[in-house]
Amino acid sequence: MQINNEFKPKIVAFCCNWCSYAGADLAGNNRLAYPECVNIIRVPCSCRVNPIFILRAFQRGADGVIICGCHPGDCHYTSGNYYTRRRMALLFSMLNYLGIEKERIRLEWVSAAEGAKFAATMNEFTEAVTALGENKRLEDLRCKK
Amino acid sequence: MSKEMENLKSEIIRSSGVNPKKCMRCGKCTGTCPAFDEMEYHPHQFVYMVESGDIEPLLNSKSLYKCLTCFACVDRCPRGVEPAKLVEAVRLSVIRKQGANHLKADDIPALLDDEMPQQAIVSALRKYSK
Amino acid sequence: MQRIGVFVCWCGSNIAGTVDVEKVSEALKNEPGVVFSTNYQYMCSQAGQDIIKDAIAEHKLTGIVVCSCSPRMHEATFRKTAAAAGLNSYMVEIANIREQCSWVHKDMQSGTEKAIILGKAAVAKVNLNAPLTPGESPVTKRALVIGGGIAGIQTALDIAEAGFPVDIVEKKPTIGGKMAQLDKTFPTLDCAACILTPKMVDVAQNDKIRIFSYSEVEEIGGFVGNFTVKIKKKARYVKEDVCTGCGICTEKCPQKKVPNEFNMGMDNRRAVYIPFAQAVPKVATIDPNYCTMLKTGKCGVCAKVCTAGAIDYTQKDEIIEEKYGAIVAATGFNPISMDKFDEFAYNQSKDVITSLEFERLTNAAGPTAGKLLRPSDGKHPHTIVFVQCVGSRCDACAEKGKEYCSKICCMYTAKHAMLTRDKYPDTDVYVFYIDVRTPGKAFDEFYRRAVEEYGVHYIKGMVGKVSPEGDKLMVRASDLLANKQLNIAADLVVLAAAIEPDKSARPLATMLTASMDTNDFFTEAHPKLRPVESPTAGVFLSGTCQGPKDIPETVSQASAAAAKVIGLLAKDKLMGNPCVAQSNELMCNGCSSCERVCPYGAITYADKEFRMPDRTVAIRRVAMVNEAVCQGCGACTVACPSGAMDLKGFATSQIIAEVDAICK
Amino acid sequence: MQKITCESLIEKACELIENGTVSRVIGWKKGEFDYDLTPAVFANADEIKKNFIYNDFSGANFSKYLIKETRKGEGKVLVFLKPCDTYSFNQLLTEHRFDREKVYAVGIPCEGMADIAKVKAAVGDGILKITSEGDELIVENLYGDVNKVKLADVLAERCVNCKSKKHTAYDELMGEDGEILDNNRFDEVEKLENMTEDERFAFWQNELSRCIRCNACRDVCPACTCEKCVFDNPKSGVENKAIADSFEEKMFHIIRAFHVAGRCTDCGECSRVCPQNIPLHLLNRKFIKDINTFYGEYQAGEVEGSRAPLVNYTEEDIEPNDAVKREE
Repeated sequence: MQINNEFKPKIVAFCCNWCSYAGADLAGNNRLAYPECVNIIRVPCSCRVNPIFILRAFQRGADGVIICGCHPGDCHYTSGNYYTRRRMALLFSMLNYLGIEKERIRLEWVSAAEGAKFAATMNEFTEAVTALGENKRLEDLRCKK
Repeated sequence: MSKEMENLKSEIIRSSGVNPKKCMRCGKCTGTCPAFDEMEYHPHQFVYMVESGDIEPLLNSKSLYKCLTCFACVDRCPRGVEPAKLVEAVRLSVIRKQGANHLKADDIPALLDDEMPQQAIVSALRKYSK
Repeated sequence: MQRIGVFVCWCGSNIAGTVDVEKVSEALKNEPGVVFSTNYQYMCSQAGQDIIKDAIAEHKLTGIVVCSCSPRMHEATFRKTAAAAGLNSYMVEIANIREQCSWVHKDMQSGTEKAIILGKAAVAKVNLNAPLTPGESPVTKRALVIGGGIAGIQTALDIAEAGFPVDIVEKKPTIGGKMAQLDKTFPTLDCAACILTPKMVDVAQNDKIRIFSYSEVEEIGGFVGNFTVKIKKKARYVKEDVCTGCGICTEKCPQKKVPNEFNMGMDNRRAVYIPFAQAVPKVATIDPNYCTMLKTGKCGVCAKVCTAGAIDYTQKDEIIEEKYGAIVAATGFNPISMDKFDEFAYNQSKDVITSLEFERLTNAAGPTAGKLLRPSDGKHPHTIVFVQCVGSRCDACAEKGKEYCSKICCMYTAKHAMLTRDKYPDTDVYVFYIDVRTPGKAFDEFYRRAVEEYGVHYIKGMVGKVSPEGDKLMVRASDLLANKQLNIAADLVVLAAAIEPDKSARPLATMLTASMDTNDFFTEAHPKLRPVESPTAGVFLSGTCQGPKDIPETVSQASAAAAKVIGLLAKDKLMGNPCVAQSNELMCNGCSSCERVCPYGAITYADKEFRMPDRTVAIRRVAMVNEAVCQGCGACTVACPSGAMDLKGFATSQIIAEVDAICK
Repeated sequence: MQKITCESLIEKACELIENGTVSRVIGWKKGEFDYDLTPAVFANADEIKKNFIYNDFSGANFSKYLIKETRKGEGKVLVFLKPCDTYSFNQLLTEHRFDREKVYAVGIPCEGMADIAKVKAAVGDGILKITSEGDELIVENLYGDVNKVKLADVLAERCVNCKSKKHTAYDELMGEDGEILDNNRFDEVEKLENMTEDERFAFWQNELSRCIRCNACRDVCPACTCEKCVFDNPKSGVENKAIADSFEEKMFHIIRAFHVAGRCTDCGECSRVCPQNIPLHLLNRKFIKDINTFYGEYQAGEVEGSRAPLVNYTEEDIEPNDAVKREE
């Protein structure tokens, strides 16, 4: 058994209150397992997620960040996720341009009914991040303890 | 659908620029077609048969050469499907395959009669000759 | 520094089965700010809540963290608990260690570790929480209904019934709308006027309802509970309170050649007119485009014949300003123009008519006194062709017609066909359809009756061309099932024209800051769960302005909108959601980025004076958030480059604290 | 075309200040060397005649200065705007950053500005004096050498890839207006995009690790005009003055570029002032290029009042995950 030496990533998931957070709850209700390393932060809408939060998470040692919101057109606030989509498209592209592994950051639309999708997404994302290994390119060494 | 038909279908769709999936089967094209009586397969059937890949009968049908290319169906289709362009594309695929010249300019005078509209002659030459 | 209490719930074995709750409460004890930490079997139970209340009192807690189920489940519960113990409800944070931890993880050790991290994040957030008080704003107990058709009438009646004053603004001289023009209604075939006009009378007689007819909304300001609206009462050149509606002027007016819009222009009215006999208010109106007196100053017949002395040629448009707590949009629909559909010869032949014109032709108060006669020669038509889906279900790129299904045409066409066959059995009636769509109570039965009992010829296929030949209309169509082309010599062709939102809806939406879809239908706050509310708080939707609807559907939506309005007006004060955006004036650039992303129009700007470091005063444009309108999405906080915009309850510093706690 | 000279600008400035049209003039003043001109505010004709300089190094974009200057005192401020400056000018107007009524803008044509680094690369260091003659610069150095170099050979990168010689805003135009130009400004970005992830990382690691966090790029940027910058605000989550290790400066530059995304007019001031010669414009241009490909061509500052792409959307926008994929 090598489990103890295995790399366990740290993943921050920003979930909008109305769809994705509820989707995560549904995954819980249905006991659909996903890795412990996924930690959810509740935000009112995916458009509340500032790129600063994402970079801060990476700086502080997160290995992957995923943003989840309502499907386009279903935003509780009618247009919030459309802004998220533009902001994240540009941010993801920029991080990629700087040579950051694009698999470390992702955006998924998860509705309140998609508990299974939430769990599957988290499993898949964790797997992808685990395959990449530790986040070295975006980490701030001073934050390491 | 055979591989060959599938290729043909995608070629027809590509060269015509028509998306037969947009058809809602209202039949306005056929309802409007002035060459209806001459045609074995009618405009709506062209759309449906291309979409379902049932193109073989179209290739062998005289209907291809009966379409006047008047574009009434194109103009009136509520869904913007443009059946005449599809007919044209099927016809082209036949002509390309055969490489034959079905109408020579010299043959035209013999075919002329008083009732034939100018447009029909022009489009016939476009359609039947290479 | 906060004094934080942590309460870890076992949720029986739901949490305790995978998470070592003892360890969690022990670990969180050492977090900054935490002065008390405990765990209990069921925190949401009365006993559990008492533990929280006691701890708040005993340890003088300023904030609490409950590690339990999802906040979507019990956040409200624990907020009430905190409030009962004298703690601000917004000093409560929930760490979701059930749905997002114990239920999805199997391993006790890693489950416990994660629960501790989630707890730490919640503690980090509470450390930065500040007590929030929901903003309060008073409610003006008066509603405005824009549009006086059946939707507006029903909404106004229901609101008035509950005891609240309502104003109806109608741009035409009378209320009644499209329904007043209809002959019979499907599927019961009762007469539209017989069921509508009593309602119109109810409106007129209800002392809670004021009708601003021949009026338009000019300007809307304010927000939910506190709208200020300017209404333009157009000059009708007749004193509304003096006119008795006797109608003498409308008989004596020498200007007889004015197309009668109520009869779809199929006959004429005078320059002074009352649209129809049961108009409400029953007051004459002078049409300034046709009145000789108003145009040339010579005539004055109506003033001479009016015994009441109601005519006033000097009347001017009047602006009325009124305050409202809620606004209902009920602007209705119109059939689309047939100008782009040359193939149906609508503009070439008088005998090609739209369905609404057909309604007038069969109506006893219509141009033919209810006899079905051809507009061209007044002869009885023997072959009638109905064409469905004219301009509905068109491709977006086709540039004519609408993409959507107009929903009502299948049923009214069945009605027309059936009524025609009923009254004139010698008539051949053809209906060309693409699909017959009849979902609705007793709808399909109705359609089947038209076919089976009345012998209407339903033909699957579309009409391609209508060409007038002599006194006939040659209809060329396809019969798809028989794979035939038909040529029918018809006497009358009736087009089921698509319906579109009234043109006034778009400018109204702009005034309301309410959103619209690409077809200019108002967007609902939620397509399933909030179908009669606009995303803009305090604005409600009634009838076809939201989407195509038949009368029963319109009426039920109208009543639903009324119920929502009553619910709003019944409150003395509106308690806002305190988690709203907040602008820091000192940091605001006034750049308008936030305003542009705000879906609610909650952000306004003001020029404010600021003292500069060199003691001069500079005037700067700064953003201000209207807390009653803001819904707290946070789009503005990210759009703001300087970070002047923050969201209470989900502040930048709080989210960063959570990020840090998780990533530590 | 009439070449704008220092004298003609001085004459114009004096005329406007003397006839009372304006009360102050923003212009260039001599620095320590001929090539490091400093922006300055002149309040009277004497000062202007004495100190106002306009030469091949008058690159500074004055739009940003209008925010503070228009808040001071009475009267209008005269500003000279090169075509690229007018874009920033418009963008600031779009964002309501200054009162248009308080500005008198004179558009001046521009044939491109010289980059001192390129001059030095061409003729060596120790430069004492640079004068301009026709399309050449005459460079005198410490050692008494006089070298000639063609302006075209030492143009700043942003001028080589000049996007427009057309003024988008002015009250008065000196000389003739130019056209929007075709340019190759995205070539460099594309080159980077075509590298592998590791190569890109190495490239930026090399560039950005030189950052000394002097904030010059931010301070000069006409889009970075916040009353309080997030990097100065302890609550923002990115406040950090020190350069400590590999990530800090990346975070700074990503956020800085993101904050101006859709608002950056690509004026190139950031790269001009960077003491470490970091090609910061490549970050901004990446955003501009992405915006153009994802959301349609958009040039910030071209039209006053236009809606920036990041405060706009369509229902069919590209998905972020695909935005990254398409580059493979």
